[in-house]
Amino acid sequence: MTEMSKVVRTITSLSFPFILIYGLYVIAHGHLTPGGGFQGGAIVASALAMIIVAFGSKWVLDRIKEKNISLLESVGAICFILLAFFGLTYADPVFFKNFVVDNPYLFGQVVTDNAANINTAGVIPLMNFAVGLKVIAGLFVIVLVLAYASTAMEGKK
Amino acid sequence: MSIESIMGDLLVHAPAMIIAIPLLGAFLTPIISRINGTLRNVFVISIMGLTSLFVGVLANDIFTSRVIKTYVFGGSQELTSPVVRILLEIDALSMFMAMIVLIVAFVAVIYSWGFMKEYTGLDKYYTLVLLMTAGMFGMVLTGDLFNFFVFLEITSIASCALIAFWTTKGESIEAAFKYIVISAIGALFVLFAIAILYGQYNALNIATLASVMKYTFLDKVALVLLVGALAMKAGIVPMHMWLPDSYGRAPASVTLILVGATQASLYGVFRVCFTLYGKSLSLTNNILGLEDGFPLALGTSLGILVVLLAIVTMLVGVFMALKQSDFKRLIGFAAVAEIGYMMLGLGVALLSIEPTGLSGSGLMALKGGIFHIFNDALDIGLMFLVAGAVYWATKERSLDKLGGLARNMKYTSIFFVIGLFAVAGMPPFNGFASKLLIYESVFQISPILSIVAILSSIMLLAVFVKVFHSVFLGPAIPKFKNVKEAPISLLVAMIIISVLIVFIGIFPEMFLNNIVGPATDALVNYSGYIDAVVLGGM
Amino acid sequence: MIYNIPFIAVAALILIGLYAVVFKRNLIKIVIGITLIECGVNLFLITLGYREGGIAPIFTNLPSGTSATMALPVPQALTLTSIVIGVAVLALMLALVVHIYRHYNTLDAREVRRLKE
Amino acid sequence: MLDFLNPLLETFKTGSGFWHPIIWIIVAVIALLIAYIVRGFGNKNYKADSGQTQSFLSGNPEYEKEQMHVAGSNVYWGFLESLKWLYNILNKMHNGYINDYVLWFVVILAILFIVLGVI
Repeated sequence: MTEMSKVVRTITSLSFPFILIYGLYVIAHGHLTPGGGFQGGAIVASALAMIIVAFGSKWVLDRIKEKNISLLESVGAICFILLAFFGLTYADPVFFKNFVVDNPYLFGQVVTDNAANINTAGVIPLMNFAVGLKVIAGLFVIVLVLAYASTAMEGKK
Repeated sequence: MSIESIMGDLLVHAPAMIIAIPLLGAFLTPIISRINGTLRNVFVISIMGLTSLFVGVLANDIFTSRVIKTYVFGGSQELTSPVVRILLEIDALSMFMAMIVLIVAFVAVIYSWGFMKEYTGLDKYYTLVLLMTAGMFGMVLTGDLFNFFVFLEITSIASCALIAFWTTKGESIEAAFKYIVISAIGALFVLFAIAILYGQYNALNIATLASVMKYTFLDKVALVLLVGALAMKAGIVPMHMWLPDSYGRAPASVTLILVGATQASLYGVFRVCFTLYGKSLSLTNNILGLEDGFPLALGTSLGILVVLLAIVTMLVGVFMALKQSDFKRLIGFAAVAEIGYMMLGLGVALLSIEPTGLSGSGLMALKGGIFHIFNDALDIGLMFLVAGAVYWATKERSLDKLGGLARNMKYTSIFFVIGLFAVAGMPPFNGFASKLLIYESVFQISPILSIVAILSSIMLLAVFVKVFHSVFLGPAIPKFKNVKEAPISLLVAMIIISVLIVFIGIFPEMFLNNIVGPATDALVNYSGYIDAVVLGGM
Repeated sequence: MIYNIPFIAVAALILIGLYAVVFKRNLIKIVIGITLIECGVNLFLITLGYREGGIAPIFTNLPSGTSATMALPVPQALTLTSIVIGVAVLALMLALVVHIYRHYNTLDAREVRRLKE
Repeated sequence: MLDFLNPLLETFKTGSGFWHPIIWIIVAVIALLIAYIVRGFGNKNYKADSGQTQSFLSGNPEYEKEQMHVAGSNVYWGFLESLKWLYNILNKMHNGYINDYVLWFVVILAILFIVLGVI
C-alpha cells in the first residue's frame, strides 16, 4: 500500500493522538468501566492501523522493525503470566492470586463507597496493562504484515 | 524447608504449573532466541523437563492414591456451592491424557533440534510449540467447559500456524487453511453447545452441569453439537479429510504433537459422553421423534452410531492408506484407521452401559479403547518420526522415488520395523495388547465387529509392509547413494518412543492395572467426578 | 415474540454462515461465513445475559439506595473472550488466504485442491 | 529380593482370555532357533560370484538394478484394480473441496439429530 493523499495524512496525524489517548484511557479504566486491556488495545491498534493505511506499510516498516513489535508482544504476555506467578510468592499462595490488594499505594485500596476510585482492584489493572500492551503490539503487527504482504503482491504483478 | 514440604507445595500447585510453565516458556522463547539458537533449544527442552517434573509428581499422586484433585485459580482452595470459580479438575483420565501430551511434546521438542535446524523463524516455531503444549494440557486438565473451548482454540490456532510453517510450499498453506476452517467451525459449534448448557443451568463447570443435567430437548441439541464437533476435531470418518492433509504436510515434529491434539479432542468426546451426560445415558428417548416407536436408551442409540462410525473409520482409513503414494499422507490415513479402534471401544462401552453402571466386556472394551489412545500416540508418532527422518535425509516424500534406504539408514529402518509391528498389532509390541483387549471384548458383543477390526489390522500391516518395501528395501538408487543417517537428536527422539513401545508391549498387565485401569474407572464413575467439586454430591 | 427476535437472528446468522461455508467457492467468502457463524454464537451468548430493566454490571454505577437489577457479566465476559479468539482466527485465516493466492494465483476453492484422494 | 518384578510379570488378562508376552517371546526365540538350525541343513555347495547367482528371466536380458525396484504405487496393483468400484467411490469422497469437508460435518450433525430423537 502506498501512501494516500495529503488530506488523509493530515487528518490522520491530527486525530491519531486523540484515538491513542482514548484507547489508553479505556485500558487504564478497565477495572471500573466497560472495557479493559483487549478493548483499549484494539482502539490503540486501530489508530496505528489508520497510520498504516494513510502512510503506507513501507513507511511504517522503515521506522519500526516488525521483529521489535513482536518482542513487545512477548513482553506483554510475560508480564501477564509473571503477575499470575507472583501470586505464588505471597502468604497463602495461589496461582493468579490478587497479591497487591490491601496496600494504599498501588491499586490496593478496598472499595468502601460508591465513588469511582481508580486506585482499587489490585492486580487487575496491572494485568489490563499487560494485556493492553500485548494486544496493541499483536494487532499492529498483524495489520502491518498483512498490508505489507498485499503490497508485495501488487509489486509482483 | 524440608524436602517433604517442598514436595507438598509442588504437589498442591502442580495442576496450575503444568499449564503455566509452558505458557511462560512460550513467551520467553522469542527473547532468549535473540541471544543464541543453541541456548534457545536448551531452554525449551529444560522448560519441558520442568513441566515433566510437575506431571510426574502429580501423576504419581493420582495413580497411587486414586483421588480427584482440584485447583482453584486466584482464591482460596475451598470450594463453595454453587461453583463459580475457574478451576482445574484432574482425575486419572485427565492425568493419563496429560502423560500422552507430555510424551509427544517432549519428544517433538527433542526431535525439532535436529529436524528444524536449517530453517529460519525458529523462535516463532518454538513459541507455537510450547503454546500448543500448554493448550493441550489445558484441554485435558480443565474442569470448566468454557476453558475447554478456550484451550481448544489455543491448540487449533497454534497448530494451524505450525502446519503452515513451511510457507514456501503451497500444499502446506492449503492444508493449514483447511485445518483452520474445520477447527474454527468445530470450536464455534462447541461454544454454541456450551452457551446452550449455560443458558439452561447457569453453570459452566463440568461437574456442576453433570449434577443438574435433566436431559431436556436443549440438552440433546447440545450433546449433538458437542459430539459432532469434537468428533470432527478427532478425525472420525467422514469428517476426517482434513487429517491426512494436515498430518501429511506439517513438519514431522509438528505432526507428532498434532497426534496428541487430535487425541485431546477425543478425550473431549469421552468426557462429554461419560461424565457430562453420564447420568442421562440410560434414559430412554424415541428415535425419529415418534411417540410410540423405537424407544432406545441414549447410550444404545449413541453407541450404535459410534460403532458404525468406528467401523467406517477403520475401513476407509486402511483402504485409503493402501493406495497412497505419499509417505506422510499414507501414515495420516493409517492414523485415521487407528482412531477407529478407540471409537470402537467407546461405542461398545456405550452400547453395553446399564443403569447400574458399566461392567464385563463393555468395561474391557472401554479399557482397550483408552489403552489404545496411548499406544496410538506412540505407534503413529514413531511412524511420523521415521517419515520425517527419511524426509530430512532425502528431501523426498514420494514412495515411488524412494528406495533402498536401509543401506544408509540402518537405525531408522530398525525403528520403522518396530513401529510397523506396533501399528499392525503384532506381538510383543504395545499395539497388540490394546487391540487384543478390543478384539476379545468386542467379540462378546458382536463377532462381526471383531472380525472387521482384525481385518483392518491385517490391512494396516499390508500397508506398512508396502512402505517398508518401497522405502527401505530394494536396490540402492543412485540419487540416494550419499544419504546420511539421521542426526543424533532425531535418533534419540525415536529411541525414547521405541523403548516405551517395547516396554508397554512386554509388560502390558502392569500398565493396564496401574494406569489404564484407574483412568477407565475414573471415566465410568461420573458421580465421583461430581462429588469432588459439588458439595453434598448430587 | 419480541424477545424471540435475537434467537431468530442467531439461527439466521448461523445458517447463513454455514450456507456460505458450504456453497460459496471464494475463499474470502468462506472466511466471511465463518465470521458470521461466530457473530451468531456471540449474539446468542450476549442474549442469554439480558435482563429486562437491568443496568450495566458496574459496581459504582448502582444508584445509591436503590436495588436495580444488574445484567449478569459472565456471558459478556464469555463473549469478549470469544471475540478475542475470533480476531486471532480471522487474522490467521486471512494471512493464509494471502499465501494461498500467492501460491495458487486463485481464490477459487475448487482449484485449491492439490491435496486430494 | 526380586519382588519388584512381580507386577511386571503378571499375565495379561482381557476378561475373556489371557496372554503372556514373556512366554510368547521365549517361544518366538525357540522358533527362530529352530529355523536357524533348519537353515543349516541347506545346500553346502553354494558359491557366490558364480553363475548360480545370476537371475534367469526366461532368457530375457536382465535390467539394471535401479530399474528392478517395484515402486510404491505398483505394489498391490492387482488389489487396487479389482476393487476399482470401491476406490472410485472413495476418490469421489476425498475430492479435496473445503466446502465438502464442512458439508460432511453438517450431514453427520443431521444424522446425530435424527438418531438422538431431536428432530
